[in-house]
Amino acid sequence: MFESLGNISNYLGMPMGSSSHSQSIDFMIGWVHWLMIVLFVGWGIYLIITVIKFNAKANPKANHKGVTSHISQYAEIGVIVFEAFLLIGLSIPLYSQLKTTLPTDDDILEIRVVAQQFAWNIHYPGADGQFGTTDIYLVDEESNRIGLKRDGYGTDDIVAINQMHLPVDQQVLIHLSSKDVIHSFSLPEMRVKQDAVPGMTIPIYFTPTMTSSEFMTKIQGTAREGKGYEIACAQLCGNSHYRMKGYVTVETDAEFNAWLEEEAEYLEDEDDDDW
Amino acid sequence: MSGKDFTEHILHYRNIFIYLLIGTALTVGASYMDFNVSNSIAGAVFVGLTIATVKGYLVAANFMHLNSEKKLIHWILLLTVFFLGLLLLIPLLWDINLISNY
Amino acid sequence: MSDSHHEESFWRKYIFSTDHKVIGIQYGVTALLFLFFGFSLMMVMRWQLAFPDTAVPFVGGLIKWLADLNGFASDGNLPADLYNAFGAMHGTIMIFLGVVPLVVGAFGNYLVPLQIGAVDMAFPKLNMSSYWVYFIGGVIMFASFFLPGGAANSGWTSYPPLSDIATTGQTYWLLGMVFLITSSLLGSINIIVTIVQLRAPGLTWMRLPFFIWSQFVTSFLLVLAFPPLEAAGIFQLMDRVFHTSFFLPTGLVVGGEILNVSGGGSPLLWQHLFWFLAHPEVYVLILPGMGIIAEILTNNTRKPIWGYKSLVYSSAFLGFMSFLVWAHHMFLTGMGQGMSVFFQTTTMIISVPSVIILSCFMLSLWGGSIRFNTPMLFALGWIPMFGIGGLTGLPLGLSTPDIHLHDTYYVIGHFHYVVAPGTIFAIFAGIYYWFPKITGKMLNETMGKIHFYTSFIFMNGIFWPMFIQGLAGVSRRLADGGTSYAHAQDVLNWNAVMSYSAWLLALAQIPFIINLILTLKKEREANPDPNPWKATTIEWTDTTSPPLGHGNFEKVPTAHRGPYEYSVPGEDSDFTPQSQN
Amino acid sequence: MEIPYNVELREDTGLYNSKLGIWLFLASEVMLFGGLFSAYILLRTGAPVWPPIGEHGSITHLLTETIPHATFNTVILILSSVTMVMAWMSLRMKDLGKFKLYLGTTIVCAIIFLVVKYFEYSHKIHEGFVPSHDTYMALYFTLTGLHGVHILGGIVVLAYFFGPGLKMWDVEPQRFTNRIEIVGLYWHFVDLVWIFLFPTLYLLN
Ligand code: HEA
Ligand code: HEA
Ligand code: CUA
Ligand SMILES: [Cu+2]
Repeated sequence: MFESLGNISNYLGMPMGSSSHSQSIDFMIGWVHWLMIVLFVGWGIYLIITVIKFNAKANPKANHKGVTSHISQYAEIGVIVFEAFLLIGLSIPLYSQLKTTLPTDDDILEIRVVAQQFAWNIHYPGADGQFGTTDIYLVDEESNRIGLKRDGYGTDDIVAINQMHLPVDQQVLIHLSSKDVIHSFSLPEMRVKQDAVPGMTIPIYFTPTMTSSEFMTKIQGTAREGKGYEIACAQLCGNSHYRMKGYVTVETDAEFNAWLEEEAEYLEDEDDDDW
Repeated sequence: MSGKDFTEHILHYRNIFIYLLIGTALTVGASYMDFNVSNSIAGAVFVGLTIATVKGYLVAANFMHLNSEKKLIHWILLLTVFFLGLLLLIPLLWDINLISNY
Repeated sequence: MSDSHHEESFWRKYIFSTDHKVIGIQYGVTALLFLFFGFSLMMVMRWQLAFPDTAVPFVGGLIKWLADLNGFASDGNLPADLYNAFGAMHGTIMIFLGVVPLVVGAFGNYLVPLQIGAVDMAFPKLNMSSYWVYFIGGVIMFASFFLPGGAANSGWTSYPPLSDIATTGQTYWLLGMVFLITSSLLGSINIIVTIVQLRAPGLTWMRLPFFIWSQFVTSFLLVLAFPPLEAAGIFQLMDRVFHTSFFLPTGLVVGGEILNVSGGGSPLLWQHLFWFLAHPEVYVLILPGMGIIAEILTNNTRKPIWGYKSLVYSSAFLGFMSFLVWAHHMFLTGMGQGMSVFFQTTTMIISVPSVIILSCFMLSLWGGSIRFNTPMLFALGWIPMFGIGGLTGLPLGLSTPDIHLHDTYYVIGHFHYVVAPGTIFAIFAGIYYWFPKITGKMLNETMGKIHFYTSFIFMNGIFWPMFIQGLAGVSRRLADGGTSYAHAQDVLNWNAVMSYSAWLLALAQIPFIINLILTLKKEREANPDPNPWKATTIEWTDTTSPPLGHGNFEKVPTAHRGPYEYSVPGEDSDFTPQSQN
Repeated sequence: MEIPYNVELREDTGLYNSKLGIWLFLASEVMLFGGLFSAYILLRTGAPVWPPIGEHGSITHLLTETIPHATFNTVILILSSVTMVMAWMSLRMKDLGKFKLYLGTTIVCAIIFLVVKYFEYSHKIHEGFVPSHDTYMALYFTLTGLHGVHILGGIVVLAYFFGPGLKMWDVEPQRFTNRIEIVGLYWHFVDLVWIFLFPTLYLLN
């Protein structure tokens, strides 16, 4: 029952959910909209009736006293109770689960994302599983956008521009930061959004549950056919804010590892001439 | 008001002046002292601000004759001070409460 | 009073007047022009949103000229640089140069002394200077459009670091804001002192019209919430002019170059100081609107407002709480559990007084004898429109749904429902209602009704689809309306619908403007009825229409009863003026 | 047409208009400086060392040197507050001569304050400690600068009442006394702000 009531979220037009928590956010949105619909429709009907019933022709003499019943007070108490439920029952626990209870598993994919005008730099730790250090004095917009030190842990790190690959059904922890101004990392289908504030590193974690290819088949026939997951920027960050986007590929473990290897090889080739 | 009242007032203001001077001396003195709060100046800040608050109170209550001011003014200032507290405190608490402090 | 009257020069009478009525009209005309200007910016933007990168019809040449001047490339289309500038200035102009000066500067100035039976505002000279300071602020804002690099383009919220490194327009924006803030401060102090000190004999607190209460609370919000933004503005000016780093953390790399500043600042500091103002500010926009609506509702239902005391207490509580919710605009800046619990709880609490106010308004209708004249239609239209706007604030106020909805068109939809069909409708209602007071002439009803019905339809045509786009996840402030993003494709077709509605809304204003012009030109009757609506409050019953010059009243009125004594059983007429013995 | 309660007190509030007005203005000033202090707290707690070390090192040594100046300025400002309140008292005792003496002293104190400030500023700037040097310097210049602007504004108003504004005494003595009370309140507030600025900026580092 509980779940099926929240289900009006299916009719609200959110993009197809594709992370393990997208359902719970949708239900939450559905529940709030229930409250809104009930209030609006209820009061709306009242308004229409009143306006018809009490127009000056039908009711030439106004009643000085007006309403004496307490129904409105009950309605107000109802609103308060329902809001308390939304707040304490849903929003607060869900927020802590989604934003502030960081995963502690070992088996977790950690990525760094560094936003900049107007691109998303995705930093994978490479085979050793450790991120190399960065230094702003090494930043070079052509060859090293995040200023990565290519020694120690950093030797095998993979940095991709606007290309994020994620294995399906595995929790990912993203350390989000920004090089210049505030951006906002948004994956609408995964119900993920987080501001990237310069000077801060903010964690985001979620589990994608639908591979890109599965998603592509599901959206066939809709207006966005052929366009898969993207990282959108949700915070005004300059003139090209509207086209600051990255591409997300959610794939099976095997595919993901193959991609990582490919990138690692590419890195070695590059090493020979660049470094 | 009679002449006597005036002399009283004037004496009163002179006393406040002296208290304020003492307060100033204390603040300056305190800033050279070490309050032994393990390697931090929290103690000095506390002492310094407490003295400042006392001095501020002396000025507001006497020179600005707040202690005999009308109720309405007191209410307005109370409201202001409440919001002031929010403005000073919440950004601080917020900074402690960031999820990036993991 | 009238005997001591002497001829004043044109300048003293109309330009540097100290008469609150003249100042109110000055505010009103200036603010309406700015409102119109802000709307025009938006109509051009809506072209770009519906038909990205195509030349704007009619004004394409003008856009090209402006773009050349600012140093952007344009073939008569609206380039992204200019789109952002227009967007930021639309927000700023609508709020700080349009609505606030209208509801506080114009309505507040004109009506507060009249409704409380005062001869003028408490500080007439201050009143005059507050208008002129506002005017200077407006000129600075307007001038910034013609600078190289264009007007401010970091959104009306001007978040640093973006705004710190933006073009000169931002400096003008900040200077302009300092003037506008100062003006609001002077104006609101004046209003509070007037209400507290100059109430007519017998006009006790609980006999004040609700409009006065709304102005009173609003003015407190302005006095206490604006200064932190002034502080923030000064910091940002320092950052921009003296290259300090209040809002710039260490180690920024902009466009591949390390930013040459000391660092150590905090971008979130700005957001705190900004929203500490800007949330109370939104109630500054709506509270006077509620006051206007209350006056019109009671008058046209011919019965007292329902729950006067709850209204008063709710609005005072609303004002108080509005200082405690600001960070609900910052849920996604990395706040932890503690703060998120605090701010979503306060946000839910603050929705309760709004619910009470709206309920009181709707219950007031029951048992009334409702007249459907133009002001009443706007007031009735206002109720469900504000309802939609307020209700859609709820999912935003809970931090979890806000993860999906933050910075999407859902937010744009939410606040436009409260400010456009909300506040703007209240303003229209107020203009139709008090126009006969100001000029002694009634506006034409037929044109007024056309204005209402068309505006009502097209307002919804613009703003309803925003919820659809917002739920689909379309970000705001996108210069191409989402064309670049995959997830927006499903809902892109709505862009054109909204844009057509916006232009039709512009057409819908024509009857209004014509109505204003024609009525102003019309010859005034020799002795116009000073109380055409048969109202009870002092401004209608104790003075002529238009009211006397300096002094307002022949003799100081005395209040003997509450403000809304309509249809009192046993009385001959269906209204008993407040000052009737 | 006269605005009521300009001079006489309104019965239910016990206030005259500008008394309420100035307190509302001061309330807004409290919030203005509140915003500034809030920034100070946030930036200071966020900084690893305070005052931060910049291009020219840390300001600490210079600060120690300026403490005597700042202390002197504090005393001057407190003195000016006392003379201000005495000026008002003199008016209430109908002693115009004393009023002029006290008000004059207040103005002189204020000018001395600004002169000392000037030397303090130029010394720091000379050594390279300009506002952009680090966040402490930025706060220092913004906070004291804004306070200085308040002093300057105060001087202008006080000078007005010392000169042309004095005319009012002959026609409306009570109103003039009220006006002096009002500027006095403002002046004490400026003093009060300094009482907090002094330890936060100069001493507690
Ligand atoms: C007049 C202006 C105004 C008003 C009154 C409100 C009222 C409210 N606002 Fe809104 N808000 C804005 C203007 C306003 N807002 C603006 C301008 C922004 C965006 C700023 C920006 O980012 O640029 C914003 C953004 C905004 C956000 C940030 C969203 C985000 O960026 O992610 C939030 C979040 O909590 C919020 C919440 C609320 C709430 C809970 C209310 C509550 O007070 C509402 C309470 C009202 C009700 C609950 C309605 C009661 C209804 C009924 C009783 C039923 C009626 C039915 C019928 C009549 C049929 N608002
Ligand atoms: C009070 C505030 C206010 C008002 C009234 C409006 C009114 C309107 N707004 Fe605006 N808007 C904002 C405040 C406001 N807006 C803010 C703060 C933003 C965010 C900016 C940002 O992102 O930084 C925004 C952003 C915003 C956007 C999003 C832009 C983006 O994110 O890229 C859009 C998009 O369609 C929009 C549209 C409109 C429209 C169509 C109206 C229409 O409803 C306009 C209706 C207006 C009228 C009907 C006025 C008519 C007046 C007259 C006819 C006067 C007559 C004159 C004389 C007689 C002299 N607004
Ligand atoms: Cu990056 Cu918007
Ligand atoms: Cu808000």
